[in-house]
Amino acid sequence: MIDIRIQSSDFNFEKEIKKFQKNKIDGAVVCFLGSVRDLNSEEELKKLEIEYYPKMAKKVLNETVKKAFDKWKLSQCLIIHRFGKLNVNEPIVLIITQTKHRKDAFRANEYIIDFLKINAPFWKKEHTNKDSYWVEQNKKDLDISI
Amino acid sequence: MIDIRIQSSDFNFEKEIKKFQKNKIDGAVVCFLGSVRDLNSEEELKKLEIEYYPKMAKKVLNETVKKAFDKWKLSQCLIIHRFGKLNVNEPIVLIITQTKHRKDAFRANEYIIDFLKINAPFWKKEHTNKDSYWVEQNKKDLDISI
Amino acid sequence: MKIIFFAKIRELIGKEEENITLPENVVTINDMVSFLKEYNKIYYNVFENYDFFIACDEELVDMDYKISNTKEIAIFPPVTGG
Amino acid sequence: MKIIFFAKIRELIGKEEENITLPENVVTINDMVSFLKEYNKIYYNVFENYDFFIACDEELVDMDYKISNTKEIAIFPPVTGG
Repeated sequence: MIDIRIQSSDFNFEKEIKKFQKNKIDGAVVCFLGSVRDLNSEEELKKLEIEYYPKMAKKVLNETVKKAFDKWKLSQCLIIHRFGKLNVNEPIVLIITQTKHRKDAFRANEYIIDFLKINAPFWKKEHTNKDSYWVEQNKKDLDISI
Repeated sequence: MIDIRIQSSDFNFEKEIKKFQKNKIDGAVVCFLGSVRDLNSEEELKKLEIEYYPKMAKKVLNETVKKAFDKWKLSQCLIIHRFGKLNVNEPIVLIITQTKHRKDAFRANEYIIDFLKINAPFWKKEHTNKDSYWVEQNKKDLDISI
Repeated sequence: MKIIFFAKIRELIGKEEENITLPENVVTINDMVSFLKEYNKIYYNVFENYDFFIACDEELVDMDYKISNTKEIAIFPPVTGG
Repeated sequence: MKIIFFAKIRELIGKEEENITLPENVVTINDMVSFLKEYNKIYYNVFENYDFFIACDEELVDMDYKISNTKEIAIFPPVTGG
Protein backbone atom coordinates (compact mmCIF):
# COMPACT_ATOMS: atom_id res chain seq x y z
CA MET A 1 0.00 0.00 0.00
CA ILE A 2 1.32 3.38 -1.07
CA ASP A 3 -0.70 6.35 0.11
CA ILE A 4 0.45 9.85 -0.82
CA ARG A 5 -1.65 12.86 0.07
CA ILE A 6 -1.09 16.58 -0.30
CA GLN A 7 -3.80 18.36 1.63
CA SER A 8 -4.61 21.57 3.48
CA SER A 9 -6.52 19.83 6.29
CA ASP A 10 -5.00 18.32 9.40
CA PHE A 11 -4.90 14.53 9.87
CA ASN A 12 -5.57 12.10 12.66
CA PHE A 13 -2.48 10.21 13.73
CA GLU A 14 -4.36 7.39 15.43
CA LYS A 15 -6.42 6.71 12.32
CA GLU A 16 -3.39 6.66 10.04
CA ILE A 17 -1.30 4.40 12.28
CA LYS A 18 -4.17 1.96 12.81
CA LYS A 19 -4.13 1.18 9.09
CA PHE A 20 -0.54 0.05 9.47
CA GLN A 21 -1.28 -2.11 12.47
CA LYS A 22 -3.61 -4.27 10.39
CA ASN A 23 -0.57 -5.77 8.66
CA LYS A 24 -0.01 -9.09 10.41
CA ILE A 25 3.40 -9.84 8.97
CA ASP A 26 5.53 -6.73 9.29
CA GLY A 27 5.88 -5.59 12.86
CA ALA A 28 8.09 -2.51 12.55
CA VAL A 29 6.61 0.92 11.91
CA VAL A 30 8.61 4.16 11.89
CA CYS A 31 6.98 7.58 11.68
CA PHE A 32 8.48 10.97 11.03
CA LEU A 33 6.42 13.97 11.98
CA GLY A 34 7.52 17.49 11.10
CA SER A 35 5.65 20.38 12.70
CA VAL A 36 5.62 24.16 12.48
CA ARG A 37 8.20 25.62 14.86
CA ASP A 38 8.19 29.02 16.44
CA LEU A 39 10.86 31.42 15.15
CA ASN A 40 14.15 31.70 16.93
CA SER A 41 13.91 35.50 16.91
CA GLU A 42 12.12 38.45 18.47
CA GLU A 43 9.34 38.24 15.94
CA GLU A 44 6.36 36.06 16.54
CA LEU A 45 5.24 33.57 13.92
CA LYS A 46 1.58 34.07 13.10
CA LYS A 47 1.24 31.65 10.20
CA LEU A 48 3.47 29.39 8.16
CA GLU A 49 2.26 29.35 4.57
CA ILE A 50 3.14 26.45 2.30
CA GLU A 51 2.94 26.83 -1.46
CA TYR A 52 3.55 23.94 -3.83
CA TYR A 53 3.62 22.85 -7.46
CA PRO A 54 0.81 20.28 -7.42
CA LYS A 55 1.59 18.07 -10.42
CA MET A 56 5.32 17.96 -9.80
CA ALA A 57 5.02 17.51 -6.02
CA LYS A 58 2.82 14.44 -6.45
CA LYS A 59 5.22 13.06 -9.07
CA VAL A 60 8.35 13.60 -6.94
CA LEU A 61 6.74 12.01 -3.86
CA ASN A 62 5.59 9.03 -5.92
CA GLU A 63 9.04 8.51 -7.39
CA THR A 64 10.66 8.87 -3.98
CA VAL A 65 8.44 6.21 -2.43
CA LYS A 66 9.03 3.88 -5.39
CA LYS A 67 12.79 4.25 -4.89
CA ALA A 68 12.35 3.46 -1.19
CA PHE A 69 10.32 0.34 -2.07
CA ASP A 70 13.13 -0.79 -4.36
CA LYS A 71 15.87 -0.22 -1.81
CA TRP A 72 14.15 -1.62 1.29
CA LYS A 73 11.45 -4.23 1.74
CA LEU A 74 8.66 -1.81 2.47
CA SER A 75 5.23 -3.29 2.94
CA GLN A 76 3.40 0.01 3.37
CA CYS A 77 4.21 3.68 3.10
CA LEU A 78 2.23 6.83 3.78
CA ILE A 79 3.19 10.44 3.07
CA ILE A 80 0.95 13.34 4.02
CA HIS A 81 2.26 16.82 3.21
CA ARG A 82 0.16 19.83 4.00
CA PHE A 83 -0.17 23.14 2.19
CA GLY A 84 -1.86 26.45 2.99
CA LYS A 85 -1.57 28.54 6.15
CA LEU A 86 -0.60 26.63 9.29
CA ASN A 87 -0.26 27.67 12.93
CA VAL A 88 2.67 27.01 15.25
CA ASN A 89 2.67 23.35 16.39
CA GLU A 90 0.52 22.16 13.51
CA PRO A 91 1.88 19.16 11.62
CA ILE A 92 3.42 19.81 8.19
CA VAL A 93 4.50 16.36 7.10
CA LEU A 94 3.91 12.79 8.21
CA ILE A 95 5.86 9.86 6.79
CA ILE A 96 5.12 6.31 7.91
CA THR A 97 7.16 3.32 6.74
CA GLN A 98 6.50 -0.30 7.59
CA THR A 99 8.84 -3.24 7.21
CA LYS A 100 9.55 -6.64 8.70
CA HIS A 101 12.88 -5.55 10.19
CA ARG A 102 13.08 -2.25 11.98
CA LYS A 103 16.39 -1.13 10.45
CA ASP A 104 14.75 -0.98 7.03
CA ALA A 105 11.83 1.08 8.33
CA PHE A 106 14.25 3.63 9.85
CA ARG A 107 16.44 3.78 6.72
CA ALA A 108 13.50 4.09 4.32
CA ASN A 109 11.81 6.77 6.39
CA GLU A 110 14.94 8.90 6.65
CA TYR A 111 15.61 8.45 2.94
CA ILE A 112 12.13 9.72 2.08
CA ILE A 113 12.26 12.83 4.27
CA ASP A 114 15.83 13.64 3.11
CA PHE A 115 14.83 13.29 -0.53
CA LEU A 116 11.63 15.25 -0.04
CA LYS A 117 13.50 18.12 1.63
CA ILE A 118 15.78 18.68 -1.36
CA ASN A 119 13.58 17.64 -4.28
CA ALA A 120 9.87 18.09 -3.65
CA PRO A 121 8.54 21.45 -4.89
CA PHE A 122 7.13 22.97 -1.69
CA TRP A 123 8.02 26.42 -0.37
CA LYS A 124 7.49 27.90 3.08
CA LYS A 125 6.71 31.52 3.86
CA GLU A 126 6.73 32.82 7.41
CA HIS A 127 4.14 35.45 8.31
CA THR A 128 5.21 37.12 11.53
CA ASN A 129 3.72 39.92 13.60
CA LYS A 130 5.99 42.30 11.61
CA ASP A 131 6.55 41.03 8.10
CA SER A 132 6.61 38.02 5.76
CA TYR A 133 9.68 36.04 4.70
CA TRP A 134 10.32 33.16 2.32
CA VAL A 135 12.26 30.46 4.16
CA GLU A 136 15.76 29.86 2.80
CA GLN A 137 16.85 26.33 1.96
CA ASN A 138 18.77 24.66 4.75
CA LYS A 139 22.27 24.00 3.48
CA LYS A 140 22.48 20.95 5.74
CA ASP A 141 19.79 19.26 3.71
CA LEU A 142 21.90 19.54 0.59
CA ASP A 143 24.90 17.87 2.22
CA ILE A 144 23.04 14.63 2.73
CA SER A 145 24.31 11.97 0.41
CA ILE A 146 21.55 9.61 -0.58
CA MET B 1 10.22 15.59 29.51
CA ILE B 2 11.05 11.92 29.97
CA ASP B 3 8.07 9.61 30.18
CA ILE B 4 8.66 5.88 30.63
CA ARG B 5 5.74 3.53 31.14
CA ILE B 6 5.49 -0.22 31.41
CA GLN B 7 1.85 -1.17 31.25
CA SER B 8 -0.53 -3.97 30.28
CA SER B 9 -3.11 -1.64 28.73
CA ASP B 10 -3.06 -0.32 25.19
CA PHE B 11 -2.33 3.34 24.48
CA ASN B 12 -3.72 6.05 22.25
CA PHE B 13 -1.25 7.18 19.64
CA GLU B 14 -2.97 10.49 18.94
CA LYS B 15 -2.94 11.44 22.62
CA GLU B 16 0.75 10.61 23.03
CA ILE B 17 1.87 12.44 19.90
CA LYS B 18 -0.19 15.52 20.74
CA LYS B 19 1.92 16.03 23.86
CA PHE B 20 4.98 16.29 21.65
CA GLN B 21 3.35 18.76 19.30
CA LYS B 22 3.01 21.28 22.13
CA ASN B 23 6.76 21.88 21.97
CA LYS B 24 7.12 25.07 19.96
CA ILE B 25 10.87 24.88 19.42
CA ASP B 26 11.72 21.39 18.28
CA GLY B 27 9.93 20.44 15.11
CA ALA B 28 11.18 16.89 14.45
CA VAL B 29 9.44 13.88 15.98
CA VAL B 30 10.33 10.27 15.19
CA CYS B 31 8.27 7.32 16.44
CA PHE B 32 9.03 3.65 16.46
CA LEU B 33 6.11 1.29 16.89
CA GLY B 34 6.63 -2.44 17.32
CA SER B 35 3.56 -4.68 17.09
CA VAL B 36 2.75 -8.33 17.54
CA ARG B 37 3.33 -10.20 14.29
CA ASP B 38 1.73 -13.39 13.18
CA LEU B 39 4.03 -16.44 13.09
CA ASN B 40 5.78 -17.38 9.89
CA SER B 41 4.67 -20.99 10.31
CA GLU B 42 1.71 -23.33 10.06
CA GLU B 43 0.73 -22.63 13.62
CA GLU B 44 -1.54 -19.75 14.47
CA LEU B 45 -0.54 -17.26 17.14
CA LYS B 46 -3.29 -16.93 19.72
CA LYS B 47 -1.52 -14.67 22.22
CA LEU B 48 1.91 -13.17 22.71
CA GLU B 49 2.73 -13.08 26.39
CA ILE B 50 5.29 -10.64 27.71
CA GLU B 51 6.96 -11.19 31.07
CA TYR B 52 9.35 -8.69 32.60
CA TYR B 53 11.51 -7.89 35.62
CA PRO B 54 9.78 -4.72 36.83
CA LYS B 55 12.46 -2.96 38.86
CA MET B 56 15.28 -3.71 36.45
CA ALA B 57 13.22 -2.96 33.32
CA LYS B 58 12.37 0.51 34.59
CA LYS B 59 16.01 1.09 35.53
CA VAL B 60 17.40 -0.04 32.15
CA LEU B 61 14.90 2.08 30.20
CA ASN B 62 15.70 5.10 32.36
CA GLU B 63 19.43 4.67 31.83
CA THR B 64 18.96 4.16 28.11
CA VAL B 65 16.99 7.37 27.73
CA LYS B 66 19.53 9.29 29.80
CA LYS B 67 22.30 8.06 27.50
CA ALA B 68 20.24 9.17 24.50
CA PHE B 69 19.77 12.62 26.05
CA ASP B 70 23.53 12.89 26.53
CA LYS B 71 24.35 11.84 22.98
CA TRP B 72 21.69 13.84 21.11
CA LYS B 73 19.87 17.03 21.93
CA LEU B 74 16.59 15.40 22.86
CA SER B 75 13.87 17.69 24.11
CA GLN B 76 11.34 14.97 24.88
CA CYS B 77 11.27 11.21 24.95
CA LEU B 78 8.53 8.67 25.57
CA ILE B 79 8.80 4.91 25.94
CA ILE B 80 5.77 2.71 26.46
CA HIS B 81 6.43 -1.04 26.72
CA ARG B 82 3.56 -3.40 27.30
CA PHE B 83 3.41 -6.66 29.26
CA GLY B 84 0.81 -9.39 29.64
CA LYS B 85 -1.05 -11.26 26.93
CA LEU B 86 -1.37 -9.45 23.60
CA ASN B 87 -3.18 -10.30 20.37
CA VAL B 88 -1.77 -10.21 16.84
CA ASN B 89 -1.49 -6.59 15.63
CA GLU B 90 -1.51 -5.12 19.11
CA PRO B 91 1.30 -2.66 19.83
CA ILE B 92 4.15 -3.88 22.04
CA VAL B 93 6.44 -0.88 22.21
CA LEU B 94 6.24 2.79 21.31
CA ILE B 95 9.27 5.06 21.34
CA ILE B 96 8.94 8.76 20.53
CA THR B 97 11.93 11.08 20.30
CA GLN B 98 11.85 14.80 19.66
CA THR B 99 14.68 17.07 18.60
CA LYS B 100 15.33 20.29 16.75
CA HIS B 101 17.08 18.53 13.86
CA ARG B 102 15.53 15.41 12.44
CA LYS B 103 18.77 13.42 12.16
CA ASP B 104 19.11 13.45 15.94
CA ALA B 105 15.54 12.23 16.42
CA PHE B 106 16.17 9.29 14.06
CA ARG B 107 19.53 8.41 15.66
CA ALA B 108 18.25 8.65 19.23
CA ASN B 109 15.14 6.61 18.48
CA GLU B 110 17.09 3.81 16.82
CA TYR B 111 19.65 3.83 19.62
CA ILE B 112 16.90 3.38 22.21
CA ILE B 113 15.15 0.49 20.46
CA ASP B 114 18.48 -1.24 19.72
CA PHE B 115 19.61 -0.89 23.32
CA LEU B 116 16.23 -1.98 24.66
CA LYS B 117 16.24 -5.11 22.49
CA ILE B 118 19.49 -6.40 23.94
CA ASN B 119 19.41 -5.05 27.49
CA ALA B 120 15.91 -4.56 28.85
CA PRO B 121 14.61 -7.58 30.82
CA PHE B 122 11.47 -8.48 28.88
CA TRP B 123 10.71 -11.96 27.54
CA LYS B 124 8.18 -13.03 24.93
CA LYS B 125 6.25 -16.29 24.90
CA GLU B 126 4.16 -17.32 21.93
CA HIS B 127 0.94 -19.18 22.63
CA THR B 128 -0.21 -20.84 19.42
CA ASN B 129 -3.16 -23.07 18.60
CA LYS B 130 -0.85 -26.05 19.32
CA ASP B 131 1.70 -25.17 21.98
CA SER B 132 3.65 -22.42 23.76
CA TYR B 133 7.20 -21.33 22.99
CA TRP B 134 9.62 -18.84 24.50
CA VAL B 135 10.96 -16.59 21.77
CA GLU B 136 14.70 -16.94 21.13
CA GLN B 137 16.88 -13.84 21.07
CA ASN B 138 17.45 -12.50 17.59
CA LYS B 139 21.15 -12.81 16.84
CA LYS B 140 20.90 -9.76 14.58
CA ASP B 141 20.11 -7.60 17.58
CA LEU B 142 23.37 -8.58 19.23
CA ASP B 143 25.42 -7.61 16.19
CA ILE B 144 24.39 -3.99 16.43
CA SER B 145 27.27 -1.86 17.58
CA ILE B 146 26.06 0.96 19.76
CA MET C 1 5.37 28.47 -24.33
CA LYS C 2 3.62 28.43 -20.96
CA ILE C 3 5.96 29.41 -18.15
CA ILE C 4 4.80 29.14 -14.52
CA PHE C 5 6.40 30.57 -11.40
CA PHE C 6 6.35 29.67 -7.74
CA ALA C 7 7.05 31.21 -4.35
CA LYS C 8 9.55 34.06 -4.22
CA ILE C 9 10.11 33.98 -7.98
CA ARG C 10 6.36 34.18 -8.57
CA GLU C 11 6.30 37.30 -6.39
CA LEU C 12 9.31 38.83 -8.15
CA ILE C 13 7.86 38.21 -11.60
CA GLY C 14 4.51 39.50 -10.34
CA LYS C 15 2.38 36.79 -11.92
CA GLU C 16 1.67 33.08 -11.69
CA GLU C 17 2.24 32.30 -15.33
CA GLU C 18 3.10 33.85 -18.63
CA ASN C 19 2.65 32.71 -22.22
CA ILE C 20 5.66 33.72 -24.26
CA THR C 21 6.41 32.87 -27.88
CA LEU C 22 10.06 31.86 -27.87
CA PRO C 23 12.00 32.62 -31.08
CA GLU C 24 13.32 29.68 -33.10
CA ASN C 25 16.90 30.16 -32.00
CA VAL C 26 15.93 29.37 -28.40
CA VAL C 27 16.83 25.67 -28.19
CA THR C 28 18.03 25.04 -24.63
CA ILE C 29 17.05 26.27 -21.19
CA ASN C 30 20.19 28.38 -21.30
CA ASP C 31 18.97 30.03 -24.50
CA MET C 32 15.59 30.69 -22.87
CA VAL C 33 17.15 32.30 -19.82
CA SER C 34 19.28 34.58 -22.05
CA PHE C 35 16.21 35.47 -24.09
CA LEU C 36 14.10 36.27 -21.01
CA LYS C 37 16.89 38.39 -19.50
CA GLU C 38 16.68 40.56 -22.63
CA TYR C 39 12.88 40.35 -22.70
CA ASN C 40 12.53 42.61 -19.69
CA LYS C 41 14.44 43.79 -16.63
CA ILE C 42 12.25 41.82 -14.18
CA TYR C 43 13.49 38.54 -15.64
CA TYR C 44 16.99 40.01 -15.78
CA ASN C 45 16.84 40.72 -12.05
CA VAL C 46 15.51 37.26 -11.17
CA PHE C 47 18.06 35.31 -13.18
CA GLU C 48 20.99 37.55 -12.17
CA ASN C 49 20.28 37.83 -8.47
CA TYR C 50 18.38 34.79 -7.27
CA ASP C 51 18.89 31.05 -7.04
CA PHE C 52 16.45 29.30 -9.34
CA PHE C 53 15.55 25.86 -10.61
CA ILE C 54 13.78 24.96 -13.81
CA ALA C 55 11.46 22.04 -14.43
CA CYS C 56 10.20 21.00 -17.85
CA ASP C 57 6.90 19.09 -17.63
CA GLU C 58 7.51 18.44 -13.91
CA GLU C 59 11.08 17.18 -14.28
CA LEU C 60 14.06 19.18 -13.03
CA VAL C 61 16.36 19.96 -15.93
CA ASP C 62 19.85 21.36 -16.49
CA MET C 63 20.72 24.51 -18.41
CA ASP C 64 21.57 22.54 -21.55
CA TYR C 65 18.23 20.69 -21.66
CA LYS C 66 16.50 21.02 -25.02
CA ILE C 67 13.03 22.42 -24.55
CA SER C 68 11.52 21.58 -27.96
CA ASN C 69 8.89 19.05 -26.75
CA THR C 70 8.11 20.77 -23.48
CA LYS C 71 4.55 21.83 -22.70
CA GLU C 72 5.09 23.63 -19.40
CA ILE C 73 8.19 25.23 -17.97
CA ALA C 74 8.31 25.98 -14.24
CA ILE C 75 10.76 28.40 -12.64
CA PHE C 76 11.10 28.37 -8.87
CA PRO C 77 13.50 29.00 -5.98
CA PRO C 78 15.24 26.21 -3.98
CA VAL C 79 12.59 24.06 -2.30
CA THR C 80 11.90 24.26 1.44
CA GLY C 81 9.24 21.65 2.12
CA GLY C 82 9.02 18.92 4.73
CA MET D 1 20.08 -14.82 49.65
CA LYS D 2 16.95 -14.16 47.61
CA ILE D 3 17.24 -15.48 44.09
CA ILE D 4 14.52 -14.71 41.53
CA PHE D 5 13.91 -16.29 38.14
CA PHE D 6 12.25 -15.16 34.95
CA ALA D 7 10.75 -16.61 31.78
CA LYS D 8 12.06 -19.99 30.60
CA ILE D 9 14.45 -20.28 33.56
CA ARG D 10 11.59 -19.61 35.97
CA GLU D 11 9.70 -22.45 34.34
CA LEU D 12 12.70 -24.80 34.44
CA ILE D 13 13.37 -24.06 38.11
CA GLY D 14 9.68 -24.41 38.79
CA LYS D 15 9.33 -21.37 41.03
CA GLU D 16 9.54 -17.59 40.92
CA GLU D 17 12.04 -17.20 43.73
CA GLU D 18 14.04 -19.13 46.28
CA ASN D 19 15.74 -18.12 49.50
CA ILE D 20 19.02 -19.97 49.84
CA THR D 21 21.68 -19.54 52.50
CA LEU D 22 24.93 -19.47 50.58
CA PRO D 23 27.98 -20.88 52.41
CA GLU D 24 30.81 -18.48 53.30
CA ASN D 25 33.12 -19.77 50.58
CA VAL D 26 30.70 -18.53 47.91
CA VAL D 27 32.22 -15.15 47.02
CA THR D 28 31.57 -14.60 43.30
CA ILE D 29 28.73 -15.33 40.90
CA ASN D 30 30.87 -18.14 39.55
CA ASP D 31 31.07 -19.66 43.06
CA MET D 32 27.30 -19.37 43.41
CA VAL D 33 26.66 -21.11 40.10
CA SER D 34 29.00 -23.98 41.11
CA PHE D 35 27.26 -24.22 44.48
CA LEU D 36 23.78 -24.28 42.94
CA LYS D 37 24.80 -26.92 40.39
CA GLU D 38 25.70 -29.17 43.34
CA TYR D 39 22.62 -28.03 45.28
CA ASN D 40 20.26 -29.96 43.02
CA LYS D 41 20.02 -31.35 39.51
CA ILE D 42 17.44 -28.78 38.37
CA TYR D 43 20.00 -25.99 38.78
CA TYR D 44 22.62 -28.27 37.22
CA ASN D 45 20.44 -28.71 34.14
CA VAL D 46 19.74 -24.96 33.82
CA PHE D 47 23.35 -23.83 34.13
CA GLU D 48 24.71 -26.62 31.94
CA ASN D 49 22.20 -26.50 29.13
CA TYR D 50 20.75 -23.01 28.82
CA ASP D 51 21.98 -19.50 28.12
CA PHE D 52 21.53 -17.36 31.20
CA PHE D 53 22.25 -13.89 32.51
CA ILE D 54 22.61 -12.80 36.11
CA ALA D 55 21.71 -9.44 37.60
CA CYS D 56 22.64 -8.35 41.12
CA ASP D 57 20.26 -5.69 42.44
CA GLU D 58 19.04 -4.97 38.91
CA GLU D 59 22.48 -4.64 37.32
CA LEU D 60 23.83 -7.21 34.87
CA VAL D 61 27.03 -8.74 36.29
CA ASP D 62 29.86 -10.98 35.10
CA MET D 63 30.79 -14.34 36.54
CA ASP D 64 33.56 -12.85 38.68
CA TYR D 65 31.29 -10.25 40.31
CA LYS D 66 31.48 -10.37 44.14
CA ILE D 67 28.01 -10.85 45.59
CA SER D 68 28.68 -9.87 49.21
CA ASN D 69 26.50 -6.72 49.33
CA THR D 70 23.78 -7.99 47.01
CA LYS D 71 20.19 -8.11 48.21
CA GLU D 72 18.56 -9.75 45.20
CA ILE D 73 20.02 -11.96 42.51
CA ALA D 74 18.06 -12.50 39.30
CA ILE D 75 18.69 -15.31 36.85
CA PHE D 76 17.08 -15.14 33.43
CA PRO D 77 17.47 -16.12 29.77
CA PRO D 78 18.55 -13.72 26.99
CA VAL D 79 16.04 -10.90 26.73
CA THR D 80 13.53 -10.68 23.88
CA GLY D 81 11.62 -7.46 24.46
CA GLY D 82 10.78 -4.59 22.14
